[in-house]
Amino acid sequence: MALVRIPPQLRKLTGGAREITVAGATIGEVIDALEKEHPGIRDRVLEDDELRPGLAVAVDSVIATRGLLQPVGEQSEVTFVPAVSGG
Amino acid sequence: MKVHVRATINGEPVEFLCEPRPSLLEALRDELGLTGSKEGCNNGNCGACNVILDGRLVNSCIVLAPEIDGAAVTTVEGIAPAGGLHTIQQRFLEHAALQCGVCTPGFIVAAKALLDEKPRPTEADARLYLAGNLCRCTGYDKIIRAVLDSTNGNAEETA
Amino acid sequence: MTTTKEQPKQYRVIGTRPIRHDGVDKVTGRAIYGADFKIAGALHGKVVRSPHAHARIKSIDPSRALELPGVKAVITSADMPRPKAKMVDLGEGPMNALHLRNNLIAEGKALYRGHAVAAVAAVDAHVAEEAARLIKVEYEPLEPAIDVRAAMEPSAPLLHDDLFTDDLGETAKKPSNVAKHVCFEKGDVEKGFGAADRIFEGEFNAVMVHQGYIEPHNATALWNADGHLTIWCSTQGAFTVREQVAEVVGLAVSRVKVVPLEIGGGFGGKIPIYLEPVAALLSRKTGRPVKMTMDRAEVFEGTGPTPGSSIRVKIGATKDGRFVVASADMAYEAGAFPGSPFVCGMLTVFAPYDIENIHIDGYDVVVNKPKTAAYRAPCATNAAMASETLIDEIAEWAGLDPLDIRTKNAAREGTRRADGLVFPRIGFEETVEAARRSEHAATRLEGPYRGRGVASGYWFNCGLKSSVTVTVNSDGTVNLVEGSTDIGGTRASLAMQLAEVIGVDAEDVRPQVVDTDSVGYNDVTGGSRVTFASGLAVIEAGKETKKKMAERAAMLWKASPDDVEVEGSTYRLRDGSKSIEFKELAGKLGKTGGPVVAQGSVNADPSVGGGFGTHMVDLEVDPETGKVTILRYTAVQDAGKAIHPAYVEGQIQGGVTQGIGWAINEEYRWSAEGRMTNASFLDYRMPTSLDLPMIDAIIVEVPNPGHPFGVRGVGEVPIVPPPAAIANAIYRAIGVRLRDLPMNPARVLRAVLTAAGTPPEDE
Amino acid sequence: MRQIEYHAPASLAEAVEILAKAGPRARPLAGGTDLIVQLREYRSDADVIVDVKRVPELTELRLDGDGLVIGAAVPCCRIYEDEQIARAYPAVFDAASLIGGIQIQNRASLGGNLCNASPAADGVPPLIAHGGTCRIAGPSGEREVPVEKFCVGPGKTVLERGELLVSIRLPRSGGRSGSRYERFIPRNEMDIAVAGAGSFIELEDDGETIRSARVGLAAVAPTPLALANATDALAGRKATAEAFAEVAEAARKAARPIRDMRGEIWQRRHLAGVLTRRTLEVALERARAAGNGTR
Repeated sequence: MALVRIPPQLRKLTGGAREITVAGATIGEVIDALEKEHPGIRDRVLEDDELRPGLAVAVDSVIATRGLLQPVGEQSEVTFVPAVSGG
Repeated sequence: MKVHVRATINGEPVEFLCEPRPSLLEALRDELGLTGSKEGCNNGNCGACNVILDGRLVNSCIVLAPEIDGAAVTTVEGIAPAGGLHTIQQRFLEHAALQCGVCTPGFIVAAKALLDEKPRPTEADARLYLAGNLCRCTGYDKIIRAVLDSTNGNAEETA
Repeated sequence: MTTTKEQPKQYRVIGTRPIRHDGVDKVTGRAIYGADFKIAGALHGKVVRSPHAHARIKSIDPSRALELPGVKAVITSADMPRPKAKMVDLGEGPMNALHLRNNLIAEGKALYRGHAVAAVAAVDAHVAEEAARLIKVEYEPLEPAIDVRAAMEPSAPLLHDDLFTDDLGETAKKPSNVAKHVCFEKGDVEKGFGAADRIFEGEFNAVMVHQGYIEPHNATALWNADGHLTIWCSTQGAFTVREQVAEVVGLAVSRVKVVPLEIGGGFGGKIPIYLEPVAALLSRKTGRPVKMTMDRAEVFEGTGPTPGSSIRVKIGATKDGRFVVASADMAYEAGAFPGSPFVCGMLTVFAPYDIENIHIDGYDVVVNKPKTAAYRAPCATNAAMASETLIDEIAEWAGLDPLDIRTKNAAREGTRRADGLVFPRIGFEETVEAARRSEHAATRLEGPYRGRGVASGYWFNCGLKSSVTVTVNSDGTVNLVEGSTDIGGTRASLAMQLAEVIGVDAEDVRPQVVDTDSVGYNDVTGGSRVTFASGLAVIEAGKETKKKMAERAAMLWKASPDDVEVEGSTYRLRDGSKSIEFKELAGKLGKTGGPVVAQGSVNADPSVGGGFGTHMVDLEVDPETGKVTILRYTAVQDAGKAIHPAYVEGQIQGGVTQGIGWAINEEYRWSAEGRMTNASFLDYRMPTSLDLPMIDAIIVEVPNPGHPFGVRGVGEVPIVPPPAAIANAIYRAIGVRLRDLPMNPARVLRAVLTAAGTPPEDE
Repeated sequence: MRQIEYHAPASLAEAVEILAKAGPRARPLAGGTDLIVQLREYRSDADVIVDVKRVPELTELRLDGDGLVIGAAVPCCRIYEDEQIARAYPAVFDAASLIGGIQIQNRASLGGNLCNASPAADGVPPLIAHGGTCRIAGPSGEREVPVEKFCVGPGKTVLERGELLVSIRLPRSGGRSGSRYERFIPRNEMDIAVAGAGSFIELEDDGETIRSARVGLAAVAPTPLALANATDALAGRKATAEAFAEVAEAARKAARPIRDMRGEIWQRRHLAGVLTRRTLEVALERARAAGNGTR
């Protein structure tokens, strides 16, 4: 089961929960699982079946470069973060 | 009406016709194909277009092309001896005194003018003389070191 | 000076200081930069720009311009295809495709002074310029939104009536100038503030500043009769130009070739496109190549400076100087269209410290100013000015040395950041320690109106995508074909990594930056990523080269490739019976199956290689004029592993200098109508050689676990600490804490006079 | 830049003839460091450009028993490279060596600085402090105007149609006299003065009493400003800190600055006082050194 850290702006959907444990072998599956438990989350983080532009996701503090296909481990921690680049 | 300009550029006699309005910088780059002199500001505030005009360092962007009739001009393309590099150029490379390199021609020409006037400048001399040349990449540290090293003495002695 | 933390590996090439491969061309004036490019039959283009910060465009009449002899075409937004208003990521972060297009040529409204409204092509630059002045544009001026906080108010003039605040996928019901809100939360700030012995807080304002690269933007475009478009320009990212131009002119990317010429500085400002599509459309209309260059005023008014900001920070500490809680409310100017790098400010503001409870709100706010762009650790300098000066106050209150309080609170491997990620091995403490041991710290600063300041800074550094190709020449040298445009010596830093991997000298590698048809995709030269991420691609290609060369050696010896071992440049059979050098082997490729070509491509993990710096500055204030003179500057930085230490030092010195300029003189000065009043290198005061001392760069090497040589990006960190370090030093010199940037002579003088009880009377 | 005509006359008469014929369309070109930029930015309507650098009277630099004559087109570098001029007219030397950078000083002239009539011109306060006079040639002959009367507003001078500034004459300066020009700029080079002051002091033979003094200010009024009462305030008095403070206060009061992108009103007023005091102090030192023969 992966531990998902819920961004403050989505906590209304999780009844205030900051961390939620769900099953899923990829980011895509984790989001599907989240959606099942807390309907509405999916639309907030995805657009056209991809991560929303400007949003990234990290698995165990490593930014996923494979989007929804990124593998998630049994004990992984999943964090939604803004996508950034520099100058 | 076009103006007939005769000048010596990098030791070679040159003749060209131009409108009165282009700057020396435009004439060098567009008429003569010498694109080593760069436009950074086009109003005399960055030094990227520096050339030596009759022995004096000037911003070629604020000289009208017709003004050089009868004059001698040295551009960055005229600094190196045949088949090699001028010490200043060599020292810029050794000291990593350039990053993007677009200000470099202006600095090379200005440094040449400085050393022509003062063969062993101090750090203060060099900083003052080169204050009309903006560099946005290096913070000037390595440029100043390269110029001081170009005196063939070491910077500690001359500073 | 290099301080190495862990036992260094022995390298042949890495850590040496060879002469850069493109050096001779650049010191002799032969290197071809964008504006130096020539093509037969070229016309010259010129942009017509809005004189108003906010105005409805009522009509555009080009007739008088078209009558001028030598004028060939005029375009307006009507000539530019109109994409759907949809978020796209074209290599510069997500943006609305329609906004991207409308920033190139205004449609309906001009949203900042300098906003392009039309463009003309003519036989030469002078005629084009005259023609541009003859294009008659009728405007209806509107009230502009200039101040970032005021622009957030519901009563502010709206730039876009279809802009609704995005809050992680939730869209506001009413339009506003706040394009986006992002929030980070860690721990419980309410509890944290309750536990603090004292809370320090302040509001810090910074005005817009420009990257100030010396080379103005330029582009030459040829829209060929066969429907292929070629663009020659100087850019930080040829592929980004390709993707963006293709989007706005409505071509497939395969129809667009971008040829990157030498680039005269960028610092983030040469990532966006400006002239490229305009030149392309003028070329399509005239059937001839069109060259365009900006003048310096256009660069200031019509490109992407970096955001000004209003930042409110609170830090709670315990008596022993431990930070227990921090919060920040950070509003950044996006400029005329959404998409400032404001999140970078949020990611960096408290990053050097291990603080249990953090809450950060960030806002991307549109105002009637040029659409902002990245500038060297964008938004992080504004943020550090706030946090690092408050920390200085805490140190003073707690009776701690500014370096000691940083060590005491330092983030380390395992510290959770505000955004929720956990730091891997980082080198922050090591930079503080090196600063403590520096000659600078060991020297006392004496004299009236003098002060020493310390500040630290963080930049996360990017990864992203890179591709390279390596070919082996028969003389034993190798060509390195890359797509990362070289702004500051990355040909050398990449060639050196390849040389290290395959065991040749740096000079035996010939690096070249090629066009978008000639190498795999590369993201921009930005985010301090090239030496790191393109370096990873180079290492991969180098390993592939070795593997293929080993196969060739095996073929020569009729052995199995598994029996060949490689050490440096020597290929030998494991039993020691045969060996051959790389150079000799390279001469035998024709007889062993033909050329050896290897490739490397990565989408590099960006989360591991963050960089930290700690700076120390001594300065003197003239109490009668408010002028600040920098007496001494030392910058320590963790470079992970310095591939070419001279260019690492150069990055540090250059970043520090930009930070010094930002701290004391650089600013966009705005008139009440939203006009920049100092759009020249005369009045936008970047430091000259006479304004600076030598800058001591101390490189600390705490290897990046995500790179075989340990490389961390170095380009951006050094601009982060200077304004805060200088503010802290000014406090020690005059006893007043300044919170707004720049700390120009008028501001410092006002502070001195006010502290003396004789505040200036405004007239 | 719009299309222009370019003329390079070799005599003063020829230059005046061209200027007179073209009238307001004409502008003389010396170093071009202001004019060419103005033309390029369409800030000048001129399209007849008269390069005066081949006119002997405008390129003359002569120091003799009567004083100093600075041809209007003499570049700053020629002034500061002359050690005798540096000794006798140190404020002029100061200004010539701080206008722009080296590249600018190699082209820009004090005459051009004066004709450009910028309130912030660094070259003008020293000429005022040294009591300079302008020699003007025109279609109806020549005339002279004191330097402090030459500029009449931002960008405006007393020059009439066809007239040309030929040279600036400074009276003999020597004995126990000294002068100084200082300006305040945020950088250390390549800036326009936020405020500037040029001071001249001549001492009596006792080396203590001021025989005469003059102060000129830059960037604190629509034109370079002669601080008229400086001479009155100081003449006959001992050169003391109090006396200088009074003049500095007079400078603050005389200042009528504006706020622009280079400075605030209060800041310029404050600086006028500071710079007046500072330049008087250095001028005094120099006057004493000159009297002792140590300069």
